[in-house]
Amino acid sequence: MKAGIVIFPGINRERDMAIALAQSSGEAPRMVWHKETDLSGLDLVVIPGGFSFGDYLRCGAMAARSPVMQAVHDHAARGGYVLGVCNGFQILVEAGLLPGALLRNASLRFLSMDCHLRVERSDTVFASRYQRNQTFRAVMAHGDGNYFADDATLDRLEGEGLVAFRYATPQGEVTPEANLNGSVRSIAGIYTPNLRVLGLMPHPEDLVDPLMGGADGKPLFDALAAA
Amino acid sequence: MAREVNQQLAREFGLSAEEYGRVLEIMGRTPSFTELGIFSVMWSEHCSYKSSRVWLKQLPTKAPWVIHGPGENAGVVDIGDGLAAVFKMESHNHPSFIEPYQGAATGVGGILRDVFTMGARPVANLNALRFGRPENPRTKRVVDGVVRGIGGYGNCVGVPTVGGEINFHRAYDGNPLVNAMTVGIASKDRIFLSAAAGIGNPVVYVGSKTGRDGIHGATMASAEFGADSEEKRPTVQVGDPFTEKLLIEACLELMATDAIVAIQDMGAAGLTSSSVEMAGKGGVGIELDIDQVPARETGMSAYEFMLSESQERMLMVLRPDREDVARAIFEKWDLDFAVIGHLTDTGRITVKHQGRIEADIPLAPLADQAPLYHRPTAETPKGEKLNPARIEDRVGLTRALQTLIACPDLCSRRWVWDQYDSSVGGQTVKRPGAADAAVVKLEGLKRAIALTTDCTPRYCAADPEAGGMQAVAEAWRNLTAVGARPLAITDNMNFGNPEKPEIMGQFAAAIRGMAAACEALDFPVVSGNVSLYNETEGRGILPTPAIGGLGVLEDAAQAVGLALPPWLDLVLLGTTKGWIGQSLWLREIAGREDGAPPPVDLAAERAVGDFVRNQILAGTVRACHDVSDGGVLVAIAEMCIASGVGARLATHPRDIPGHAFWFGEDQGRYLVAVPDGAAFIRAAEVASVPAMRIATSGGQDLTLPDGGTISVKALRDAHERFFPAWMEGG
Amino acid sequence: MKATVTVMLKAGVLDPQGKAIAHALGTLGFKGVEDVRAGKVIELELAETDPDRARAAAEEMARKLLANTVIESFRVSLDG
Amino acid sequence: MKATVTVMLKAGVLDPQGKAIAHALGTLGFKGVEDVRAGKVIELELAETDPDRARAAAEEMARKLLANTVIESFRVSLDG
Ligand SMILES: Nc1ncnc2c1ncn2[C@@H]1O[C@H](COP(=O)(O)OP(=O)(O)O)[C@@H](O)[C@H]1O
Ligand SMILES: [Mg+2]
Repeated sequence: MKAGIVIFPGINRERDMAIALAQSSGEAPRMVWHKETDLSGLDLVVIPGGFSFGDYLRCGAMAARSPVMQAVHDHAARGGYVLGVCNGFQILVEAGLLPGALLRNASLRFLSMDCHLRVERSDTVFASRYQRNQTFRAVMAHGDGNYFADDATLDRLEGEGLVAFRYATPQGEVTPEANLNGSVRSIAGIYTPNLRVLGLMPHPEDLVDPLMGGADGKPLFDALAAA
Repeated sequence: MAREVNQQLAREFGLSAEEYGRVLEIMGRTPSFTELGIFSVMWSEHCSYKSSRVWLKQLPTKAPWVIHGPGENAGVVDIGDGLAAVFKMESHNHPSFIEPYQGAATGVGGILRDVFTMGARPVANLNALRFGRPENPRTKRVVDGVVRGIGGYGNCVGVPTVGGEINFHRAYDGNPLVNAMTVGIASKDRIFLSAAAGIGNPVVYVGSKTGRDGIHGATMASAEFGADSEEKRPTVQVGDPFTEKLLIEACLELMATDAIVAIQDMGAAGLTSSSVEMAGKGGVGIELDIDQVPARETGMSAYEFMLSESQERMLMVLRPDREDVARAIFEKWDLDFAVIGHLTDTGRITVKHQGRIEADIPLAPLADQAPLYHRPTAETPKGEKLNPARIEDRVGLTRALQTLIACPDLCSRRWVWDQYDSSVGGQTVKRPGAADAAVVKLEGLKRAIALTTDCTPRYCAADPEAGGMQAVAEAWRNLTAVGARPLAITDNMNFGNPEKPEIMGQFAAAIRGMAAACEALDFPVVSGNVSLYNETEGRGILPTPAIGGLGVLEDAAQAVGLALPPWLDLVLLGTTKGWIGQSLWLREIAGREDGAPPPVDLAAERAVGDFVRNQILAGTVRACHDVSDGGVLVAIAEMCIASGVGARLATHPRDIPGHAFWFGEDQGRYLVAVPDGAAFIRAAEVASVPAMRIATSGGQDLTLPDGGTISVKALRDAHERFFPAWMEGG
Repeated sequence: MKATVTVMLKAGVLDPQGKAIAHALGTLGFKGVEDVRAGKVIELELAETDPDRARAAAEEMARKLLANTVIESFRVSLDG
Repeated sequence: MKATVTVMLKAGVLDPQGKAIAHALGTLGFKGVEDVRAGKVIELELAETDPDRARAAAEEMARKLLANTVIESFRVSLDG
């Protein structure tokens, strides 16, 4: 899959993401500046983590209204793949590509630590190299990752099987203690109905090398590279 | 509107009568208000190092791998593969007490600029923090704000915060210390310096606009401002990490071209120090047109522009034919870009504002005739060497361990580092808590750098020379313990009022000790910062020469951590005599803060360290931890807690009392976990390094030689309790 | 003309910040604090001098950027 | 009785948020936005029914907790 990474001013995990994508695909992703509007030739558009526009006002709010986002909308509407991680997830939500909102962590503190994600379904391109109900480790690094949506939206997400990952214990139990940021129903990531747009808070791209503490995130990038 | 310039005003600006006399002599007339402001900040302790310069000269600064030592914005060392590490530590103590969040945040911002101004991409931040007693209600607020501020800035700019240290002591009640360190990586033949060159070349201002922030505190008494001056003149600067991030990217993008002749960040004393230093170092003159400086507020005077400490600004000298290239890059990043002057052949700084010459000062005497003081010193009386046999152990090993591992100075700092993004960049091999030094890989290479900050202020207070030596040795040891070759240090000398002989004596002695250690360990000082007058109501802080150390590993995969794997032999290297003076056991268990601190035997230090490093690089060592605060038993417990694996301890030598053996703080020691202890000890003997098998790992309990048993889980709970309970409870 | 946009979380959206402030006020000894909600205020200095048009502009800014209407509601007030 | 505490950065203090919002509004095509300041608002539901006492209490809460008076100023308004 030919991948591109969208760079907004203030984004800071684009290098991590590029390393993870290149490691799996053998090909450097294209870096797309936020003022560009042409995403043609890309199969996968990635919005990485960071602090777009400083996360001032609301995380992702200003980036979501940048020129490139119309092109991201169009790409998604054409059935293209989109991955938004951390700030990227916040941007997708602010742009209305995914439902809900990401509120301040329940602890009101920035959380930088490993967490475990339970795979809710594995019949998607993103999760195809994981097993359903398997847990994997990812790096959490955010101040506003507390997923929120109203009950009707949540019921629809659950009903249509659009919850991608939930915060869990290493053994795969979804408990309040494992839900570090307070997300509603422990939701860590969600899909669009066509399962081609994924937004998630923790960083699989920071665990793709045992030297850096593990390679739990690598299957996600391997799967994207092979698709 | 401006006040009359006279000796009285000079004093309010912080210049002594003698210093003002020198100003009159240099100028040959009464200086203008703006000129006096420029003299006062350039001759301030912060910019001129007038009390410390004579002593700092004693520090060794050279080694074959040192590319730039002190004198540039940051130190630069060759780390191989054509790359250089650029690093420095800087204090933001006073601002962090007034406004902990912004004070700490802008401290991080300032040190980042010192590093990327040299052409390096920042890859790691560390911070050395000292706070007052936890019981003091103010301390909690300061800790909360400082930690949030460091995270708020560092996380946003996307530089991982990978290490640091924290101590508590009542001496910091009214004067916490916030020392921030940044490490960047540059191509070793593309280092950018600040010496201006090229008569006629444009002087360019980039970054944020200038406001009235942080203008010289001394001038607050000036009548230049109306009754609403408090509203108008905040002394606290607010950091804007988003703009800093843009500035990093824009500067690095410009640095890939050949446009820059010289560049310097605007730090303390803002436009004044950056322009004076750039022109001064280059031996040229500089003319500034203040009307061109981007302003955030209206009606600012030349004096205010020159002294403002607004954040996120840089000054550069460009090649004239590259102005457009540079402008395009800064416009792309939505940053201000303005040509505010040019270089001249006058050797003077000339400041024009609204058609008037507001300042015109010869640069050479401003630098050469800056005050330099050889202030009187008084030696710190030495404490006696305590005999551990005469200090009764009333609690036993088990309870002492449980107390020590949970006390504020030794407990886990997880609550702190969990708020710092330590993984951004994707190169962090050893995160906080994983090893004695943080290890950060260089993108795309096998090579890694190791980083640490160290100082034990209670040792420095008891014997500043031994303490200064110990701080350097501990930094060297922490780098060694991960397998890195220590290369160089940066320092942050935090002391009280230098006009008091006993404080100046502490300073001089600490430098002596540091210099000896740097010399013996081939570990030169390449950058640093001095922060004096750290005292409130006449009471100074503990002398705190914080050391930031940097080392290199050719292969990141060779780095070892401190987590103890099961079924290994744990070997103690180095000499243990049971030094109890100034130990944490003495303070926390016996309730005494006295005695001489542990001495450092530099020859032994080097021999043991070189042996440990060679063994790590040879692949025989599975885990390593240096023995520092709390002694051997605390170090073993920390290794167990890190992995969740227990250990069974051997009995200690009869000739040393148990509490002194297990909790004494003799220097130059390491614990290593190895598969074959006997073979390892034989190798140590060959190298004349004292070694003894001290434990075997395995199980889930720590079993003490006196038969006491504590589960690792209970130890971990005790270790993790303090910070969350203190900060989040009630 | 100055327009002030006040943005508050909608009822039903958890407000951890408000809760934390309520708790902290309690710890400081303040009694009788029944509920606390935390929000944002954005003061806009507009060139527009006509109150109706200024209000309309501020409302549009709020809808388009200043508030996230999934979770927040806003109100606009004018002064000066 | 409800008291609203509005906390703004003091004049002259850099307001990075306000600056960024102004810039974003410009990008979105809004014209005539001359200045933007961002602040916080805290709505307090107080048991107190006497306006003077409610105001005094809210002011004390602002001084002690809600505002950081080193860099922020605040105002209190009452309604209902
Ligand atoms: N202020 C801080 N910020 C980030 N990490 C910290 C801080 N203080 C301590 N740490 C981390 O906690 C661990 C233990 O610190 P410390 O007890 O000072 O170690 P040592 O005694 O081995 O030098 C180290 O990994 C250190 O980097
Ligand atoms: Mg150590």
